[in-house]
Amino acid sequence: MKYIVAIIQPEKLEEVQAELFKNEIHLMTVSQVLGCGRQKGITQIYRGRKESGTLLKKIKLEIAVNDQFLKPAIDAITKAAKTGNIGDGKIFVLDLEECIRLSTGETGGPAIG
Amino acid sequence: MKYIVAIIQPEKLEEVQAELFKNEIHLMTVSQVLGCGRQKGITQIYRGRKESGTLLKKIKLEIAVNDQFLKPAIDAITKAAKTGNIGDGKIFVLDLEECIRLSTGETGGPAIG
Amino acid sequence: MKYIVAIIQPEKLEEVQAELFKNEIHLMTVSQVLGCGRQKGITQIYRGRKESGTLLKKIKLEIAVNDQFLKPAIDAITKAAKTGNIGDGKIFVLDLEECIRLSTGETGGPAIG
Amino acid sequence: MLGRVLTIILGAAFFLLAGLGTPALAADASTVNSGDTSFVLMSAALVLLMTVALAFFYGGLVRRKNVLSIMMQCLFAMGLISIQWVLFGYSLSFGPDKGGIIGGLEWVGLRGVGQAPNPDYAATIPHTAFMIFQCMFAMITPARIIGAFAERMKFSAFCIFLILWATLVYDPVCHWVWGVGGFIRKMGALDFAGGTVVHINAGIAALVAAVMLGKRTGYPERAMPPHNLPFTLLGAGCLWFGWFGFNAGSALAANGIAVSAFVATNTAAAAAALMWAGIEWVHGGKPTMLGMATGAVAGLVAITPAAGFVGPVSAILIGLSVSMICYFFVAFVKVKFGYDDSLDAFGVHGIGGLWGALVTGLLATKLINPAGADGLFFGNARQFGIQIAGCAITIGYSLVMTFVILKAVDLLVGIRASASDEMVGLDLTQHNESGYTLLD
Amino acid sequence: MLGRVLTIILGAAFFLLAGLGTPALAADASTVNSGDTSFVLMSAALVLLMTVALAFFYGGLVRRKNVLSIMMQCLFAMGLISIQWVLFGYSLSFGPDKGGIIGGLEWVGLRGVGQAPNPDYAATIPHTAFMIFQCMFAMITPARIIGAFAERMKFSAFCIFLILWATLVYDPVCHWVWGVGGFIRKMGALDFAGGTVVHINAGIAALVAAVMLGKRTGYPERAMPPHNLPFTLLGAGCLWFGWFGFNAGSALAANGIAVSAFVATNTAAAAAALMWAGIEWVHGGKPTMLGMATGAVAGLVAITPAAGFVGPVSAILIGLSVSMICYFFVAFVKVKFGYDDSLDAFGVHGIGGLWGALVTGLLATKLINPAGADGLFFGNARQFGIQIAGCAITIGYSLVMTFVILKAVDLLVGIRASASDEMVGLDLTQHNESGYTLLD
Amino acid sequence: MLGRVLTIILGAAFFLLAGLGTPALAADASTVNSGDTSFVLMSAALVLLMTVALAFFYGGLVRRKNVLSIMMQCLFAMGLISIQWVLFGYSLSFGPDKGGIIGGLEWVGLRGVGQAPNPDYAATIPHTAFMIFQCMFAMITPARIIGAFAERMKFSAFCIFLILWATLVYDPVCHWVWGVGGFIRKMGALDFAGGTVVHINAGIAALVAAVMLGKRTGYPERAMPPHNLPFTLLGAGCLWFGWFGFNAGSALAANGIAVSAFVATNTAAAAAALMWAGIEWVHGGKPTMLGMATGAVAGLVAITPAAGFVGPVSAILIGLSVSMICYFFVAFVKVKFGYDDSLDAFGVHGIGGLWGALVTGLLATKLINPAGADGLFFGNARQFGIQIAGCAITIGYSLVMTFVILKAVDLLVGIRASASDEMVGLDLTQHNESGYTLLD
Ligand SMILES: Nc1ncnc2c1ncn2[C@@H]1O[C@H](COP(=O)(O)OP(=O)(O)O)[C@@H](O)[C@H]1O
Ligand SMILES: Nc1ncnc2c1ncn2[C@@H]1O[C@H](COP(=O)(O)OP(=O)(O)O)[C@@H](O)[C@H]1O
Ligand SMILES: Nc1ncnc2c1ncn2[C@@H]1O[C@H](COP(=O)(O)OP(=O)(O)O)[C@@H](O)[C@H]1O
Repeated sequence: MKYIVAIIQPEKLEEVQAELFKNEIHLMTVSQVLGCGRQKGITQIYRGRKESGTLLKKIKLEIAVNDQFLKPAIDAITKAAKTGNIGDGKIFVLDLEECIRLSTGETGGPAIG
Repeated sequence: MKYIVAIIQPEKLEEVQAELFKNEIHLMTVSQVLGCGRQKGITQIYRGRKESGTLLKKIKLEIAVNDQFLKPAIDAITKAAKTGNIGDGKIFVLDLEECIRLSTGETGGPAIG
Repeated sequence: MKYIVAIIQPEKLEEVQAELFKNEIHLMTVSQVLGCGRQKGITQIYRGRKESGTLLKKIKLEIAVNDQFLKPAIDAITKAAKTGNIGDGKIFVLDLEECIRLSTGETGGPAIG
Repeated sequence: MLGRVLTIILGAAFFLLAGLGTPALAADASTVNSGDTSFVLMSAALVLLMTVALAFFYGGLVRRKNVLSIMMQCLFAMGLISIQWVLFGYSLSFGPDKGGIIGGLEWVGLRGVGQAPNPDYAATIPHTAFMIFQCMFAMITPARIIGAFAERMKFSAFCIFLILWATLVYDPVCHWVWGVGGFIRKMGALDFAGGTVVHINAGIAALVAAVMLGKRTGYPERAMPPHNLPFTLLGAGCLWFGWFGFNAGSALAANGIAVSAFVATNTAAAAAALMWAGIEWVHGGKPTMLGMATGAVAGLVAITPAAGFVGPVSAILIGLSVSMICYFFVAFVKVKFGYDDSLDAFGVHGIGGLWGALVTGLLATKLINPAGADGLFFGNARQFGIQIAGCAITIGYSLVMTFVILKAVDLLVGIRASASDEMVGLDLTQHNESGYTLLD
Repeated sequence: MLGRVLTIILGAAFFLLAGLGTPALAADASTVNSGDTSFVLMSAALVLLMTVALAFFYGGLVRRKNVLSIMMQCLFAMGLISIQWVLFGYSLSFGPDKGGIIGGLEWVGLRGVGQAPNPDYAATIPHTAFMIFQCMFAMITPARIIGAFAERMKFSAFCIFLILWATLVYDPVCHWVWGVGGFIRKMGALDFAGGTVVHINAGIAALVAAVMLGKRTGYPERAMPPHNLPFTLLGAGCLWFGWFGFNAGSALAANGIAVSAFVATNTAAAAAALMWAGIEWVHGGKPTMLGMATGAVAGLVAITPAAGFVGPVSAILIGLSVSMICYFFVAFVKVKFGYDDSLDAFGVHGIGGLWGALVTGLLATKLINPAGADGLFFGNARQFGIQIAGCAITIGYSLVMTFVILKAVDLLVGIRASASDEMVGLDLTQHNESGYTLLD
Repeated sequence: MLGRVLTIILGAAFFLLAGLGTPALAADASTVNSGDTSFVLMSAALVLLMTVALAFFYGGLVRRKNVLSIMMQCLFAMGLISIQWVLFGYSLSFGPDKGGIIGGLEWVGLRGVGQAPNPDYAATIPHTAFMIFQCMFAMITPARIIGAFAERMKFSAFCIFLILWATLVYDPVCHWVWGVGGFIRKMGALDFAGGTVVHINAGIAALVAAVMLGKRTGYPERAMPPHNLPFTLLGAGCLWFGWFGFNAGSALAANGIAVSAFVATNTAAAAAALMWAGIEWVHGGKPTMLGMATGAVAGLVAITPAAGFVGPVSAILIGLSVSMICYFFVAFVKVKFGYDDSLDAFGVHGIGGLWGALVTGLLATKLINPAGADGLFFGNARQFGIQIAGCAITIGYSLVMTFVILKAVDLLVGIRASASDEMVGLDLTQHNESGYTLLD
């Protein structure tokens, strides 16, 4: 089992979700984060005072998958989120040791999907 | 050492915390996330335009524990968060390699609690 | 490759970032979280009704690094975020299996930086 | 579907046009005073703003997931009561008296309510100006009740409750106290701007509703802190602002009484706000913004029946005392009895209004308003008795009728939202929308 | 740099001072009525508040990243038009007539516009009071258009568009309809408070702008829910409040007509709000807060031209009907034709204003306002024809001129923000600031 | 505990009632003008709203964790000063003159201040109307200072500072400039609506406070962006709206001077808003919403002393120039000298007010207001000298007294919140509440 963390552009959320759904990946957790990356932040000015920002709004997806869904998931995210420009985002893959579904008590692979 | 990520219903936060405290687990990090799961989102309508939502508010807990606390933590969360209905949430367990307490510089097991 | 999760005081974000930049660590993901720790929350009172809070605002940094950057990263965060008081925060290190840069399709070490 | 509705409505409208649409001729301008008319119209506008302000005062106090449901209920009251008032509410309240109990239907659809003044109510402004000023009162009164059943009432039930309560409770009580021939008015009860009619009336209804609907799931164990206190301040600030229209406007002319009511209003609000903060400082440890805002509203409520009858020093006294009483109800009595008056509609409006009505019987003086009466402290014990009687009658009637109406509505459609709707929040489940975006 | 600017401005100012700064002597107080003056000044203040309210009504509807751009545009309109009006806008609109088409430049810089009343426009208040009341109308009219091109227009383009549109579209149309000698006024068209001048005019400009700018990226596939609906209610509530100044104030005196307009305004808003909620309940499943707020605004728009000419029952009819029509445009016509009138400036203001202007020709009656005219339903079919003609002329002119102006601005600086600016949001890219902090 | 407090308060209240509570008899109605009274009461209501507006103008600019502390301070000023004014502040400010320095205690508790006009101040409205209008000024003046010590002052220290400053600084200066017999008034200084009394006075106090409290931790290295700019616009918009009451209301009658002040107010605000945006466009790259809002407020500040004495073209000049000056102070002088005037209370209110008071000595003209005086540009150099003298005296007095008061308060309870309280935020540490929920 793998735990995928993907950082994408906010505009791409709906497309990424749609693409994942097509690949039978329906479950995920979404949150708003701020990215500090190669894409530079935008300077803000308040009453003449400049504040150079380093952070830009991004969306973070967390998706736990069984191993056979890892590649489809990565492909789906890449397909939907990639524009080829700086700022598109990244995917991180971590190993997942255990997964428990609270409502049923199922564990492991069956609990993920 | 393990790194537990738990997704629960917002209403259950206080009960889960209380149950964890009972089991001597006092430290955790909490954040608000949006879950896309088996529980379906609610359609919103703005001036006649429907927008079918897939996301629902959830709470995410991150808890780093020493190995002997893994089971108590999982049991506590399950006990407090489980209603048996769809949407109750999930627990994910990842392996934690290192932990450092900034204020003292302690590392490993002692730094966790 | 390692996946660092650091919880710090909100006031320290800019200093931590600056220190990381000095150590050539430029990429990270930032989010706002609530910490339940040894530092106690503050009781709130609404129309005579007390609500004892257990949560305090914290900042969470997620930084994926190649192995040789792990120590510099930890040192940089510690240097900037440590005051020696309760509440300074913690660093968690997880193993990172794979990293993919969406814009180029690069994977592994080169995708991280 | 839409087409059918359209046809029905147009048909109905033309029927109405034929039946009712012969408005009075333009006024004999000589009797209309432009200063007074300007004052009353602007006051009416201010009172309208109060209902919007209430939406924010209450809206800021609920949880994020229910903010729109509060605002929607306020807005719906603005819409529905405006129409009810024009069609028949005004006639029931102020129309030609029927046995001291209710106004007749002679003024239905505002027939005969024209630009000429009606000296029974206000001799120097168009009758329609008096009518629309009163309309704003009819609108905000039921809106105050919303605070008691926040976060758990079905919207459909609210709509039915609203029209029934306005017609069966507000209109009669309004007639009794303010209508020419109304029996409480004839008793000689003083109610300058609505302590009985508005605050006690709504406050008691709030208590009944809170008890009948039951507690919110998780109350009182679970924390339910206000989601946006700046909104609550916005509401309180605009209420304070609008209350000048409510109280000073009730003089129905820009004269010395209006000024006196204006001064009393400001002074009582200020004293009550300070007192609430002071109590918190002594009792709870820290003075809070919400406390001061609550105190200010309590002061405004309490001064309402007294505004045109008391001087500034009495206003201070009223302000100081009402905060003590309301704080006691909100922080102790509510907890003790365990009802969930979610936003303290009873604790602040009901109790504050009751205290204001009683204290009017103590502190009113003809030195301020020769058309009023002296209270107990100015040598007229009888007035205090009259005030008690007026309050008691209103409390009894509002209590019984609100109970009956809510029971009926419950049988009809059910008053309480389902547990799962309550958990997800009323915004999404009752209105298919949400107050704020989460990922944007 | 700053020094140079300073010098130029001071120089220019003193030139102006010498050239224009000889204001009229203080008024002969005897003709000025204090009640009327009080009423018109307070009404002017209320109308100013409406532009702020609009900033919130619209601002709550856009995405978080564009909220300031909306607010900035409203604020900029307040600033620029206030100055334009004083310098030459008022003179073009209301100055001595030139062939029925435009006002002359005699009143440039308010020369000759003093504290004495101008009986052509308002006999009982200082001429300057009439001027500043009208200034607020000139300010809010172009602000309404903002809703059509929200979230994608370059700010520099907006600025140029604004001054050109105000001068080349608003001022002439205002003269035609309200200026002494204006040709639509001479035709006998009724427009109590600005249905043609304000709403149709701005609504058509909105449609043209929406079409010319093209859709927002991602529209209509991607969800773009309102980021802060409480702000939208705040806007709607303050619009309702301010609209009393807009409509009742247009009587220019605190008299029976003002009261009548006030009542009609409140009634129509209420009826329209209810109707919109009703349609949603029947058609969409649930009544929404946004729906009621939208309905209220539609009702206010539609009653504007009719306010001083109709009774309350007609006002109900106007309110009910306008919601049906606007809902139809917003939920069906817009979708069908696929233009991105982002915040429904055309669908609500344009269509609502058009319906209001037409319905005035049906329901106006001299029973309410002897200085007005009877409409079709009161036996005067001619009036309906006149109203149609007035609307048609305004639509045609606004359509053509808005097109020409936008084309010109597009050639000059480009009207549409770059795709990447649109993606990041106009707040950061056009104004270097953001509405809310993210980590605080 | 509560019981004891109650007893003490009731006891005190009855003592007061006996001692002071004999209000003047109802006015001889013949001298009261309803139009003027309506105007002044509504203006007073508008000025009250300004303090609420200020809470949002300032509140939006601070960090999320301190928003309530700002709002609480504004609300506390509303409460405390309302009571102080009625009890003795009004008497000190406007009561029978003692040597040109202070008003006597004859009017303590409003004894002798009744419904009859006091022709010394306003001949056509009840004396109490004048009193309550001035009360609103007394309330908002210290509230302006809050911007200077935002995010770091202890609340208890604020409370003590507030009452001392109001009594020892505001009341005397108010008497000097506006009280009959006040020595600056006798010098012939012009201050239409409070440039010296309100803005310079508060602005200088702000500077002193900013310097004495020291910088916020992390200033200026750390970014502290405004947490909610829409709130700031809401504040600015309502300030603009309310300022019509402030300035036009200062005519104390709905006459030509009031209209003139109204026009000047709107025009100056607009010109200043545009100018600020223009400077940013030229200097900083992009015009900002916050910049325009700040400019509008600066324009309103600067026109305040001049409002009833200048024509619209002068108003434009005042607006344009004040933005240049204030921008310079805010963006350069503050940075250069390094004091932390957190929300620019000195940079905008102090400097803007100073410029306004001086420019009144240049541009005032009897053509607008025969009861005023001509300024330097209208041939009367002496007036400019008088204005300088008035400003200098106010600056000196406010500077010294504010210093003394703050020193005293610091010795008493300490003025600065502890470092850890500042870090956690004043909302939680001073008031045990937080503005917004985090998990809801
Ligand atoms: N090493 C990293 N650790 C954590 N987050 C990262 C890392 N690299 C990138 N990110 C996240 O991904 C986002 C996109 O990265 P960026 O460098 O802007 O674009 P890209 O690499 O796709 O061209 C960043 O804003 C940040 O949130
Ligand atoms: N495979 C997954 N990866 C990431 N998050 C998940 C996954 N499965 C579930 N979740 C999270 O858990 C929440 C609850 O899941 P859901 O399917 O609604 O309920 P349950 O499985 O408890 O019946 C989801 O909203 C989502 O946030
Ligand atoms: N075991 C843990 N699991 C998850 N988060 C933790 C854990 N321990 C600490 N944290 C996070 O770190 C923050 C700081 O911890 P705290 O105990 O307050 O201070 P410190 O340990 O630095 O003295 C907490 O608020 C919490 O967010």
